[in-house]
Amino acid sequence: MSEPANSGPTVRRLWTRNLVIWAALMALLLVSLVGAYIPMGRITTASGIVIAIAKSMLVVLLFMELAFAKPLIRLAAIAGLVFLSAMFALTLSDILARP
Amino acid sequence: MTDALLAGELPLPPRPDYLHHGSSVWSWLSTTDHKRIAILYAVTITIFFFLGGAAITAVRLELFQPNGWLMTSDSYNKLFSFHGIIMVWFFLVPSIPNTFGNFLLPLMIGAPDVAFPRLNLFSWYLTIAAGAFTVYALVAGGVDTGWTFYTPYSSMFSNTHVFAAAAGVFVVGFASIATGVNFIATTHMLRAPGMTWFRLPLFVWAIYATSLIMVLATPVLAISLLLVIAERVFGLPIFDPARGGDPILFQHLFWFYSHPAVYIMVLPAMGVVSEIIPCFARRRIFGYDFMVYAMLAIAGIGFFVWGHHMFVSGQSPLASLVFSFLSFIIAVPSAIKVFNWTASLYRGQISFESPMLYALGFVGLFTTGGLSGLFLASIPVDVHVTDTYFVVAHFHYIMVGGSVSAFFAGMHFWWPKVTGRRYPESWAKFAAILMYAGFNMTFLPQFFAGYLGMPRRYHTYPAEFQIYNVMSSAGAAVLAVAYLLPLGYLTWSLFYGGKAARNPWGATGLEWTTSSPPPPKNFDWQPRVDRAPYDYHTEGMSAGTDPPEMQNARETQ
Amino acid sequence: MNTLFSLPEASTHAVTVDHIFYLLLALSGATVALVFGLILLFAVRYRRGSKAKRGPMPEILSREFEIGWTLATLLTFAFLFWWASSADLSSLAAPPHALEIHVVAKQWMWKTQHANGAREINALHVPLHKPVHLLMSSQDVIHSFFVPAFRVKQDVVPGRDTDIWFEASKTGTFPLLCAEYCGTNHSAMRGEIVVMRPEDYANWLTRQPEGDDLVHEGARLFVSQGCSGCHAASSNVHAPRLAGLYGRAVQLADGRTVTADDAYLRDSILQSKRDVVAGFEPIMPSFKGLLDDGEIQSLTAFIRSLGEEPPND
Amino acid sequence: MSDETALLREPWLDFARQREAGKFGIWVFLASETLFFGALMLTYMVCRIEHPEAFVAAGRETNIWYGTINTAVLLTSSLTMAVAAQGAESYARLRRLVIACLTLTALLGLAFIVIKGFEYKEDMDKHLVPGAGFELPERAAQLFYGFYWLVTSVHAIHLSIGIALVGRLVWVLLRRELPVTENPEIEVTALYWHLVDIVWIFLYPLIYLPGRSS
Repeated sequence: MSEPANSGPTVRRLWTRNLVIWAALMALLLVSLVGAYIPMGRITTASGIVIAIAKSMLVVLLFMELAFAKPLIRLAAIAGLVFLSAMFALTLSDILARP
Repeated sequence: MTDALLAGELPLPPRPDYLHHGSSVWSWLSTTDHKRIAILYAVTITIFFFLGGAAITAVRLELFQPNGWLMTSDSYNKLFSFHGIIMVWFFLVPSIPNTFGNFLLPLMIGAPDVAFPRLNLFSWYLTIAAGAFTVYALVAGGVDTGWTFYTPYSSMFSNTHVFAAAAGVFVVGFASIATGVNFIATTHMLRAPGMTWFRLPLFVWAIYATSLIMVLATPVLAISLLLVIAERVFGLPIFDPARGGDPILFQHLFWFYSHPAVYIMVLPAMGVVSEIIPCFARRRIFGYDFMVYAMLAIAGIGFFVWGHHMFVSGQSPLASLVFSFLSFIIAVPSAIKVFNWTASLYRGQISFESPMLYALGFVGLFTTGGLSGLFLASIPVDVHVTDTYFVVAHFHYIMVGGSVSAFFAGMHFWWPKVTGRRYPESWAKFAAILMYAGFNMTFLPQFFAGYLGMPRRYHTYPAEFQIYNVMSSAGAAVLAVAYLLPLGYLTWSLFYGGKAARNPWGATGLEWTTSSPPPPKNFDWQPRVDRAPYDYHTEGMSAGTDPPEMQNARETQ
Repeated sequence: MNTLFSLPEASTHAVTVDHIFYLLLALSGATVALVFGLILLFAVRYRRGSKAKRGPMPEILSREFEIGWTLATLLTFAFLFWWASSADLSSLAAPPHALEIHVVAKQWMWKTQHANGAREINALHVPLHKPVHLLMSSQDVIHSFFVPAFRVKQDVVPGRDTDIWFEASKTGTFPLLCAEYCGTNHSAMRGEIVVMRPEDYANWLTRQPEGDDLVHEGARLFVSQGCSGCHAASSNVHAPRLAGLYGRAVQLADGRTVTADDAYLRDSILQSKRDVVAGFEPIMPSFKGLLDDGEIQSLTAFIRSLGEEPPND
Repeated sequence: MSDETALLREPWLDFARQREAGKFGIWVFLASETLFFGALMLTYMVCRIEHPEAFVAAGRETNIWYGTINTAVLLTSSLTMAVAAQGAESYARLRRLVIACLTLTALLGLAFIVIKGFEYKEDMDKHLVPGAGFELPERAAQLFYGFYWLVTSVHAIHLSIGIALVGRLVWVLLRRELPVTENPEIEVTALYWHLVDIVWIFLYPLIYLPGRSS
């Protein structure tokens, strides 16, 4: 069953939209790769993590379409991060403050 | 279905209730009816409850003598570990959420079933498979690390079946996550028309808050056990001190789950009691919205307090202070709930059937347990009493005094609805009082032994603690009898109990509007909700001024 | 020893802990009395069919009342937190000139070593009214140094040194217990703390076998730490012989050759899996955290004394 | 609407509500997965804080080319999965496009596993498996590789489950057992797949980037 005639523009719009996001992700990957070789001390480590956060925001908001989802779905997505950050913060309050 | 039928005017064709809707074993093992799955869970956790109980009876007998007389230290360690693992993960965590939660959540919100029925059955199979595997591992070889699996003992020094036990608990963790996801989706998506969030019964709120914890805390338990398995079985060092590993990190990961887990165990009990006290006091619950915010606060802040288990573990003084402060804060919602239950009795028409006796027992014991928690939240006192029998008494007051009493309260309160039978009331009252007395005889002496310095998990102990252990073991015998009684007369009522009416207690709630036992799809009509829960009397009045339709709701037959 | 309900307060810290404990006990007793009393009162007064007044609910029993007791509870708990944490903070750091004692916990015994080398197993003699600072480390799993009479407890974590301090305020013998589950004989890992008047302590200390010179110390360690089990000439374990080792060139498993000097011996003791001698299995356990530098020096001195051969070039 | 009745499941009466519940359910499950992998990331962070130089030295030993290519492969698989999910979403009947993209996603997933296999083999040859014959002198480096082997294999298991789910979808859609348009299973599988990709996005800087600059 060949694709119906009028689906051509939808397919093209679908690919262009997602290819742009994909290109951005690839670019960020390269930046993080190159960034790792520049000796900036702590900033080098931080750059890797920050770029990873940027890439995952792209995937979550655009590929997973969280940006257009209902508030309930966004709440579910954020709930995990809230308790995760609390876990990190309180555990590090022990690890970093040890005598 | 025609509207007339929907509106319920026309007589319905006789159809079997969910119990007799297909009675082959396969219809039970492949059911996706949440009510049948609840009964499967009820049978499963009863078996685990008595298995765990048997283990601790042997331990209590052993502790009669300060130097032990029945068993070696090794088998003593395996028995208390068995008691811990089975009671925590195979009885307490699934007990109220998976039995009453499964049965009542759809009924209370007016839904035909849970959101993902097949996932619900899969959760039960996970639980039963993991349970059988773990019990076999614990009986065949046993594990002697306690239910806490502290490294480096569990990962490097224990030569018992740590891998098998940890794998069993790892799998049952996923059953817990699946049930949590299922209940959260059900509460959000399947409420009857008119059932807004603040018209939900408090039991539904309790199960919802518990499910949030189950979903968000259990994965971290899976990771902590996975790390122990990885280090022990695959030689991947994470906590090996010789190679720079940090055993305290395991405690952080483990307690990040295990403290919210104690709220998984107690929040549903609070929900059950919040249903029972208004019904038998014939009064609206006092401060409904405060009770809801208190439950959500307990679920939320429950994630930030785990460090009070580690005040002496060598964590930084700053972390101890932060965790101590947050532990004091979380005591506030629990205090609010106790005050609200007590205030709900004011100006009521109180009757004392067995569910009410269990519920009042819960309030009493939970108050004592909660207050002893204050001692453990203040660092200097906790440094002295942690890892002693004071802590053992504290959490048994909340787990056994609280959750198990509420479990029996719910068992008696909803027994007519679940089985369509009436249980013998006088036996039930006797069992309730015996359980309250036996419980206090067992665990009150442990507070003293703990403060005087008797450490927990001791096979042989200094002779001066013998008096407390003898009193505690005697109490445990009374408690054991009190637990066996309901097993007896409830089973008896299944065959000889009188037929139960649609609403024997005259309680509010959608589950009491459908027949006992309910039809397979819960309701023969689409229920609509137009009033707040616990509508026992008009707003602003006190009990005894029931609206007319509530007065005669107490059908005798 | 302790009577039915009370535990001797044998350290300065114990008094503060007991004050907080009794305050909490009184507060809890009051709350339990309030809650149980109210429940009993309401149960009797408002039992079904009783003639107590019902009718409209008094307005005061409303939202403000509830906010009132919530705030009251919050403030009480905040006060409790302040009292408890200030007590905790004030007793955190050990006084500067405290008497330092090393404690080593290993599966199912406590080994204590005083400054002058006197050693005890499952016992610790301390002077009265003098702050004692314990530096603790574990050889295997997590143990917990717990003296109920002093109200002190501190986990002893392998791979890390933890410490506590106390100042005994009563003479006598007080039980020492292990409070963190550490295996089969966890309940047998007990000892006693003997608090003596300072002068008794002083001459008790002198009567203890002094730490001997390095070689004898090394010899004793060579046996007590279990090295002789493998490395002694008579042992049947396949392990390198140490006689005449010092100064000789040693062929390693990965082909390198090193001279057996102090650094080599030290690394082989602490990181036993790193430079494995050719033809031997890496079965030697690591002693990191178990031997302090002094002990390693005495061991090295002892090994050096095992017949120095002229270093062949 | 024959498609909808084919997809309607117990106990739902309204299909849109069922889809919304399915989407909400998978997002709640992804929140639990966030904490699952988050706890592993916390273990890494704590061990790295306690042994910074050993972790940097160990990170230098990992093969960055395998890591980078694998990240690119997984990002591309996220692209094809997103196109498949959005294609199933749209009312233009794009059945062949959706099936093609799903197959591509599964193949990219397999490619990732194959590349991972080669990398594992190379790591074993370089004696990077913690234990007796460990290559690096720093003992805490064994913690890094303890974490490395554990987290990459747990991630690979999650990825294999994803590949199995996508494979089943392609099989079911090809045999026309289920319609493509608005099929909730495609949406749920896509969301799960994206999570597995996000986990790897975070693992990449933790495992492959440390120690490159010094």
